[in-house]
Amino acid sequence: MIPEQQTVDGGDGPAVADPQTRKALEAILLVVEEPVEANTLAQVLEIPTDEVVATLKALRSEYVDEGRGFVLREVAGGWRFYTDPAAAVYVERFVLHGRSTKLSQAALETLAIVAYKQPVTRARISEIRGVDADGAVRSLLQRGLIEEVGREATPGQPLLYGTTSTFLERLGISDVSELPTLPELVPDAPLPAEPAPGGYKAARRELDALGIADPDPGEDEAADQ
Amino acid sequence: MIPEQQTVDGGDGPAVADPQTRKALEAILLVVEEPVEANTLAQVLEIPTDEVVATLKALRSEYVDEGRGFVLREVAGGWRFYTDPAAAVYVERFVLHGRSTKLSQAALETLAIVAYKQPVTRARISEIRGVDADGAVRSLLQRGLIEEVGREATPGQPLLYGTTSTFLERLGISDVSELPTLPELVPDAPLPAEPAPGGYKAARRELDALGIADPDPGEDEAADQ
Amino acid sequence: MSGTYRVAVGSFEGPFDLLLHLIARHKVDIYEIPIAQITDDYLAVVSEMERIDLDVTTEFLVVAATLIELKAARLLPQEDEPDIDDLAMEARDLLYARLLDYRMFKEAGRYLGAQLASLSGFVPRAVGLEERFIGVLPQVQLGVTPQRLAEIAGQALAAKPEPIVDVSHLQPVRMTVREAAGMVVDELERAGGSATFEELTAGCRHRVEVIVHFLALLELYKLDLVDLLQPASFATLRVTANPESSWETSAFADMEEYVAAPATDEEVPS
Repeated sequence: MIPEQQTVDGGDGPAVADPQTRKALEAILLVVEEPVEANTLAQVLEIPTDEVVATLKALRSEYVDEGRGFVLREVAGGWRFYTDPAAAVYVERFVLHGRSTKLSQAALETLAIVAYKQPVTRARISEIRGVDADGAVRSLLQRGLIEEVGREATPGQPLLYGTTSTFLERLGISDVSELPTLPELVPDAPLPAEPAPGGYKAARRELDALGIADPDPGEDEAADQ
Repeated sequence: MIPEQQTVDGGDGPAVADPQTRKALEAILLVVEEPVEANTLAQVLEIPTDEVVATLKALRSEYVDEGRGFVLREVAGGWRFYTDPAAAVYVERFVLHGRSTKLSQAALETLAIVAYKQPVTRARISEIRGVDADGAVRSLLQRGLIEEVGREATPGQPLLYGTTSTFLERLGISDVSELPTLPELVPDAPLPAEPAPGGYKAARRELDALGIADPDPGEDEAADQ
Repeated sequence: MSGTYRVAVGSFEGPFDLLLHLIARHKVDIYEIPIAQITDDYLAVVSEMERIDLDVTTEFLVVAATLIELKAARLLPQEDEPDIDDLAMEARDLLYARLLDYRMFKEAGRYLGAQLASLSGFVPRAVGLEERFIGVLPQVQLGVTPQRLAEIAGQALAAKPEPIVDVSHLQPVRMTVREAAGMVVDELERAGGSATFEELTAGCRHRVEVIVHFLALLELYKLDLVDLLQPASFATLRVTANPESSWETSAFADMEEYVAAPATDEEVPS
């Protein structure tokens, strides 16, 4: 069984797929999360859609012929990589391997933000958390605790996320309106006013006592004697 | 260019990779979101780790030989699919996260300090750089290159920062110990002559004793982590 | 001062970055900083920064102070003044030490940047599970009550935008000239109107504090609030409150707001 890599099967479109086109298509399809239309790919590669489709079809049969663990599929008008169903049993085993039934701290925090800020974008969640939230969002999506609820009407139209009915169920409430109000936020303490003359030493002593003005806590004893 | 599908190249490990193993590994690697250890894969597939590693290596060279748009890399202690850099110009169009936006000099210096001095406090970073490091630290946290790893056992309990596995992944290494040592990085550093007058050495020794100075530039930096 | 060339202001990551740049311009080894020239160049750049209202951080000024100290020590008659000499030497050594450290990490940062750039073409696949496997996942336990979830949300939303007040990074001594002036006035009043500089700075734990006190004295002198008396070079400096002056705080408001943060944790040499 020798794959006919050099010839495009299907017979429609150009006879030979350009190696650069193949490479570009495989690379793009590796990173996309949603199926991509052949049209879109054609625009990015600046080649005719025909050629894109022909190359994708060629790749599709190549993977089958070579017995790869992934397949290329055309769904919902777009193309995407999927795992080969023949390997599903291994993938399932892997997915279950060491998988905790508890949410990670990051996921829990992200869930709390989505619950109280929904609908909310991934970028906004990252901003609030101060760390990249992609992993946590993906994991919550997979657990069915949050879902896509639309797109924001801003450039790029980022996806908006909200909580699901599964989330309500697990939390034991029937509507998000039943979520407790957010605890009183601790306001940032205002900076102390500049002390008047006469009060400087006292202020310094206070700061010292708080350990704020101490340059190296490790030197405390030595410096204070 | 006919792929030698039936033979494992690379030559190390079992001579022929089991087609099922190949398929299973490719399928599993398609769903992972971080590098997976060969060990884990071996447990899931219930085969020896050797065999997993040999098959992965075979797949890795196969993809290269076939001019695929994806590559298999062993980084941060595990294996994962990546796009071939040759297709980067197209891939960038589909990857949102400003991965391509370069880190500022401030962020890079801060990253270097965290990488070589971890775990390290923000105050210590500021001290070495001579400027406030808050912005740089925030940006690195946001990009997932560094993370909080604990608190220093000193008054005020400042947060300690360290590098993440994402950092290792992006640098293509498996461990921070693989980073070149600091002295190796200093350009044409003729080992400096004894600094002229003054008690430079003595001062350094004093500082070292206080634990606030770096080891002498002539020493191996990575060693004291 | 630095008439021969101009340095692009604002393109420096910090005082050490600037210092390294200046040293490179003079084509000298890091160990042979021509203090006088470098100091002038450095001050020229820093003053330019101030003029274009860049956020000149305290460290720039601290390094400037150290450089001035070094330059001053060179210009002073080389008499038997071991104190001054030692002080200058120590300052110089600390400056070198910090420069060397900084240079190493700057290089390391450059290396990391190059590595990251050369590997940026490897984009990892990070696509979630296919629909079919999601059903396989075990039911996840939230493990929290609604109340606890609210608390977590509250914390997450409250902590930003400024991260938790991390006392650690406030640790450098921060003392403004105005503050120091206030302390000098306090001390003078307590001492009955006259005191030596040593007495005024007895409470200072860091050299930078002493420097700030000195700057404060100059400001007070300029405002005609104190008289300074020093019978000879290196003799004791006596500070006397001007009896005709009233201690109006408003006068202090005009003082320039230098904020001192010590470059290192060195203690005042006794």
